[in-house]
Amino acid sequence: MIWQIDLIFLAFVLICAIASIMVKDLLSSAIIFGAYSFLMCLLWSEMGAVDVAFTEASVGAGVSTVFFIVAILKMTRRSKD
Amino acid sequence: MISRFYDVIIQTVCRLLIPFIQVFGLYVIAHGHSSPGGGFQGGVILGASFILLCLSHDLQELRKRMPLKMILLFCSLGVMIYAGLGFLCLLLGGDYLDYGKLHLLFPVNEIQSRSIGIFGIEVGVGITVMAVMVSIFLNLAAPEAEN
Amino acid sequence: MSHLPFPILIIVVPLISAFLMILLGWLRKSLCYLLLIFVLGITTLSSFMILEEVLWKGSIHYRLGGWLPPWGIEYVIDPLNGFVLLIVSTISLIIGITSKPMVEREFPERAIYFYCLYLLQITGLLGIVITGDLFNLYVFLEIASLAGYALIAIGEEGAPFASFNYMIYGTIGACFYLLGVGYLYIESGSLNMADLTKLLPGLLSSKVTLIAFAFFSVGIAIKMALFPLHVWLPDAYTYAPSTVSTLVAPLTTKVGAYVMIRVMVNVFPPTFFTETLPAALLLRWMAGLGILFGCLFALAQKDLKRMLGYVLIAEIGYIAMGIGFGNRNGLTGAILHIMNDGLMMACLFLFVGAITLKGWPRKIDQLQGLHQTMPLTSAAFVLSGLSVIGVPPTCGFFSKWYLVLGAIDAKQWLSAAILLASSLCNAILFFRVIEKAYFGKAGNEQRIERPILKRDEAPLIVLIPLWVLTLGVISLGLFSGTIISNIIHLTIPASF
Amino acid sequence: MTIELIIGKYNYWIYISLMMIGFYAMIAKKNLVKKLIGMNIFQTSIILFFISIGSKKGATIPIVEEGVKTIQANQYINPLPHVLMLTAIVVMVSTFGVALALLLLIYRKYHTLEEDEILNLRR
Amino acid sequence: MKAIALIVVCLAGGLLVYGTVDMPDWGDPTSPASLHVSPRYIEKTVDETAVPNMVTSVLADYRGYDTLGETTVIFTAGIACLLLLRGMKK
Amino acid sequence: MEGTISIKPLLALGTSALAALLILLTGERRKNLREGWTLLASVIKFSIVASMIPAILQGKTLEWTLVELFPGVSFQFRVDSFGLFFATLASCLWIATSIYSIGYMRGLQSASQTRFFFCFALALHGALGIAFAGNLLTLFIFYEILTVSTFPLVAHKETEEAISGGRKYLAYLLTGATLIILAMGFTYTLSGNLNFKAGGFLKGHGTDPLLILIFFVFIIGFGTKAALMPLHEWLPTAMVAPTPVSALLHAVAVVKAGVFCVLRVILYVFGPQLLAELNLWLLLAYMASFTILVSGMFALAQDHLKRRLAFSTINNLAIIILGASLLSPSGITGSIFHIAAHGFMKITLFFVAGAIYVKTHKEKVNELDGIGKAMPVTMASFAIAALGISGIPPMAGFISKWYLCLGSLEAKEILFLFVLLGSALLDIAYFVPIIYHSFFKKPTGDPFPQVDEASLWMVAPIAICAIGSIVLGLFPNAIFHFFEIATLSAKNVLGVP
Repeated sequence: MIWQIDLIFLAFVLICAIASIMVKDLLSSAIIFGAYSFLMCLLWSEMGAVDVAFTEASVGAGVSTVFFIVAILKMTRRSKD
Repeated sequence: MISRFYDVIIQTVCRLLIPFIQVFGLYVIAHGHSSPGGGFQGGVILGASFILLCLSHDLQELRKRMPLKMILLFCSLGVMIYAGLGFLCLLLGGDYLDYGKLHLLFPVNEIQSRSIGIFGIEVGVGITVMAVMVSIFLNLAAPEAEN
Repeated sequence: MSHLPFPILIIVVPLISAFLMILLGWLRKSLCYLLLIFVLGITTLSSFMILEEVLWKGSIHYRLGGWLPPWGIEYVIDPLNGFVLLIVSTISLIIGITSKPMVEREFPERAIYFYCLYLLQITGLLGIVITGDLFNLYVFLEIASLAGYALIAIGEEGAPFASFNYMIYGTIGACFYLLGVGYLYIESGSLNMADLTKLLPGLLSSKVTLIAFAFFSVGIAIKMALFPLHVWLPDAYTYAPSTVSTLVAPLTTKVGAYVMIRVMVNVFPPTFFTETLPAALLLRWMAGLGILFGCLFALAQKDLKRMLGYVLIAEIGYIAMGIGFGNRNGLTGAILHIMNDGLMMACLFLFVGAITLKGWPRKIDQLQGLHQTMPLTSAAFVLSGLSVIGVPPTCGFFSKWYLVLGAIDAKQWLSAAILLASSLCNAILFFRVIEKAYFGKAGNEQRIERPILKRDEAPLIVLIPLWVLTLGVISLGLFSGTIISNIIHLTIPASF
Repeated sequence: MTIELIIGKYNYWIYISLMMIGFYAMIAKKNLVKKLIGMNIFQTSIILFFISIGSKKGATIPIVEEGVKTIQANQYINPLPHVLMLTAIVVMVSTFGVALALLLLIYRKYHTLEEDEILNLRR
Repeated sequence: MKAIALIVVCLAGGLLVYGTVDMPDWGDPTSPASLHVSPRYIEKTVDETAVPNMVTSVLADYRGYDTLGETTVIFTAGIACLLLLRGMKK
Repeated sequence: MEGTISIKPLLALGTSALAALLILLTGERRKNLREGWTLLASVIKFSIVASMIPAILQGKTLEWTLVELFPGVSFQFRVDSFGLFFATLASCLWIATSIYSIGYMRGLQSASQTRFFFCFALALHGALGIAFAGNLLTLFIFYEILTVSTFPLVAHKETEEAISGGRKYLAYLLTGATLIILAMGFTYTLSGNLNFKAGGFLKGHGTDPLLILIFFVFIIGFGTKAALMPLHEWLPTAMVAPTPVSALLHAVAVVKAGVFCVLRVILYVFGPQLLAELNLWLLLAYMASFTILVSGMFALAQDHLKRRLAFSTINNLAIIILGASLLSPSGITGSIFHIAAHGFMKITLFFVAGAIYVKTHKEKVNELDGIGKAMPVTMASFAIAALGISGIPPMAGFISKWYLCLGSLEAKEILFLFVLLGSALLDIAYFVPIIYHSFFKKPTGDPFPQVDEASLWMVAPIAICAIGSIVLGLFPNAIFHFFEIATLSAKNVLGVP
């Protein structure tokens, strides 16, 4: 646990979070959210929660992003805010 | 709908990759005892392999491999394994989910029987998670006309 | 073990049957309904046995996996649990029986999934009630909520959107609850309710405990639709399919109320929210405003089901107010009202289900002549409506009575006034409907020339449960003395 | 004092700000998908918070190496929050799945995902 | 609407931050969470369940019931999706 | 006073409940059977109630406890002299009313008669339950049953006017009821008890201001039903109801039940002693006097016959309350007896109004010129009852008024004597013109050519009730010992041996 890395990750996570809700295009939003999940996963593994990180890597960054993209393709990419 | 273009390279690579992914998923399920992983993660990986199949080929391919009935069967089977194992412990005279009582069935001592019980439920969780992942994906991806 | 392990059966039987339901659905679709009834019957029976055992022998502790409490998860069933369990399982059984014609009318092709989720929803609710572990409660809360979202979403036109809104609010509630669990955990290191009861008195001065309490309360308040956090409820319950709203409306919010009592009174020391914090004051205000708001908005509704939704918000206000009084009578009223309101709401929503089943519109001003075609059904509505108003000897009066006593004991005159004013408001609400249903069009002198409608009662499978509930509404009022002295008084901690 | 407070707690504060972002998106955003993303951010930040409860300075991941005889509690990170959060992640993804299904239904009905447009259409 | 949301969010955040003041420091090995319940999981897992991965042993054994609930949640989600999107056929 | 356990109260109540159920089941198809049930039940019920008279006269009370509702308060019937008095009156007049209503309903061929008879039976059920209730809570339960079951009766005609009358009725009475809940809550919190006790049980509990508050909440609560003056508004509007209902409302069940409840509160909850100590009786008496005088004047101004009768009712109810609030033996006796006397006489008046309506569809006072020729028996009965209410000697009204005057002398408040006398004058002033118009005035326009007496179903009850009020005046103890029971209750309450 090195606090510099920790801080960098946290900063990235924050940026990704804000970006994913600010971006107007839903598909990009989904992708950014995938990145957010992956960073989150890194953060957790860095904290020693390997199981949780593994799960998040497979679920958050993997499957749920796929779900998200599939759903958005079925719906619309347009977003007003 | 996912992609109208079916590339031979992608199809072949995925076809080759999928068995490995599945093996890895099984490994994760089975090796949850001593390394990160377990039923849930393994199940997701297994499910992801099927999703990959769909992404690289098309929906029909996945339907062929995983018909609705099979999904349903796996869904309930996995949880049934879990709940049934707990119920088995109950029948063996312990509390619900008390795997220590499984040593009456297997030739191991009480502590190792817990390990066996854990393995059993990991498998159950894995099956359910895989099936559910595929089912959610299928339902999201299926065209409206079919619903 | 001389006795059957009822505490675990009550959860596991519906759980396993939910999985079986899917498999059974392949073989014979028609068996699903029978399985549902059978399972709910077992659940009701077990909850009855549990309550009896609890009353005779004291609290039941059931260790899952055989681990000792702070490490493993345990069930703790005291009279409060047992009582709520019995309510939940009985009402779900009765509603389950009535579900058949409604399912066949509204979505016959999805019956299997529907029954499966129905069982899961009940499992979740029962699990919430029975557990003695804060995190386990969260898990079951999610089961119940997820099943609820899906069940609500298959309703009418606006249902998916209403359900999505419900999901957003429900998730906020669950997340707040989880945050509360986290804060408590970081402060005490335990997740077990009994353990926390022991640990918390030493930690009350900490700000963490305070915030944990605040987030618990807000989270649960969202789940039970307490006033400013009720926004999801009217839409969700209006658009839900009738059998779902019949199940969800009486039970989900009541279970939320139970959790609130459990957390505020049992997990935290009761003095914490009455004296240390102004939480009781806040709760009373919210409840009072909620009652007024619910009643007034209900007045503005044209749709019967929606009106009932707002009435439900007001009823939740009663329960919260009873808790907020922080005295014996108030709490008695609150717990009694969990039962009574469960019955009344089941009855009222079932009435709506019954009339929609027969093709009647839900608009209040289109109900003329209802009493001619469905005399028994509308009579049940009248009786349960009177109970909501608080006319004795129906059960609604008695909980209101205890709440008034609680208000007097707590010297909360404003709350007492609100309680009484709301029953007037309810009277207007229900007599408005009754007038329409019984006296038809209030036009000038054209009264007798109404076409005599043929009698077309709801099917017996709906009518009989409806009347069972109605008789319950009447008779449980008269037996409330017995219920209170034998059950409810045991549920209230001695410090009250 | 304040410095210590900041050093000791800054992690929590970042989680809380993350939580606020998610929460804000959930209640203020008009687009339903954005709400959903907010929901996920909210949930992940709670998970983050829980995980950090379990973290222990100078401790290692909660897996016992083979051959280790004596186990001290402060050698390993507290595994309980991890377990809880595994469950929470599962809950999260389940909710997410159901939510996407709901969104699909909504989109099929209204052909839009904006809350205000849907409310207009419903009126 | 947005202003209200912002106020609510800030209120919630402020409360949470206020709560952290009394919390044990980040990663503090002497926090109650590390001392009260969890040591047993760490110390006894091998002896009691023969599983070296504590997370697995706690997940599946000590708190196995939670995991049953978790699996049920997943199952519920699967069935819910089927109910919502697929119910018409079959 | 230890009570004797007896199932009679339950039986009496069961009869009307069963009758209501049977009426509902018989329904619209078999009309004769349905009306048969009503008659049969009324007769059976009356005989059960009457059979309790001897025991009560011996000073016993009859009790039957069902279930405990909450600690110290059961669902309990307890028949004491006062309760029996009201019960006898109610069940006796039910017979008359049910005979009459059969005639009335058939005469008008009204719709939804099943509902009418059902609610009627239920209302009587409520009234009897109020009479027999052993504690405030039981009383309140039946009070609400009475309230709710009367609503469909008031709104029976289903016209806009009828429904709004019903709404008004409900609004007033339910508001009153909620106040009663509050007052009961206070009472229970203070004393832990709600059981009636002759002479009151609240003494020694709570502070004076609180007790005064409770008293007023009670009076306002029950006063709505008793139509005390600022709360009387619903009563004239409720006149849209069919006449048997008005008769029921004004003579037997509803308003009398209200008065009965007020008296219960005055005499059995607070008790004369406590009221005297708190000086509340005087206030109540002033309120009642105000009502008496104002309502008398209002009655003068009414053109509509039934509305005039309604205000007369308000007037008389206030007289009853005034008598009780004087807290003197004669006052209480007189006021209790006036319940019966007024009951008999007012029911006659309403029956007559109904008979006129059925025959001629006339409701205004000045349209009745010369009707005495066409309907001699009816109008003669009207005259008897009207004079009786004014307090002319051979009729029952005289006795009660006499005792009330005595009571005001005993209480050393001459003012109330004048109030009573003034009210008698007002009574005469608004009744005599009607009698004059109907018998002596030449009809101006339409001279009622085809009109004769109403059917026997209606005339018989009218005549019987009119005769009853004479008999009650001449021999106050003759029928069912009304006077004796009233005296007995007064004694019990005041603790006089």
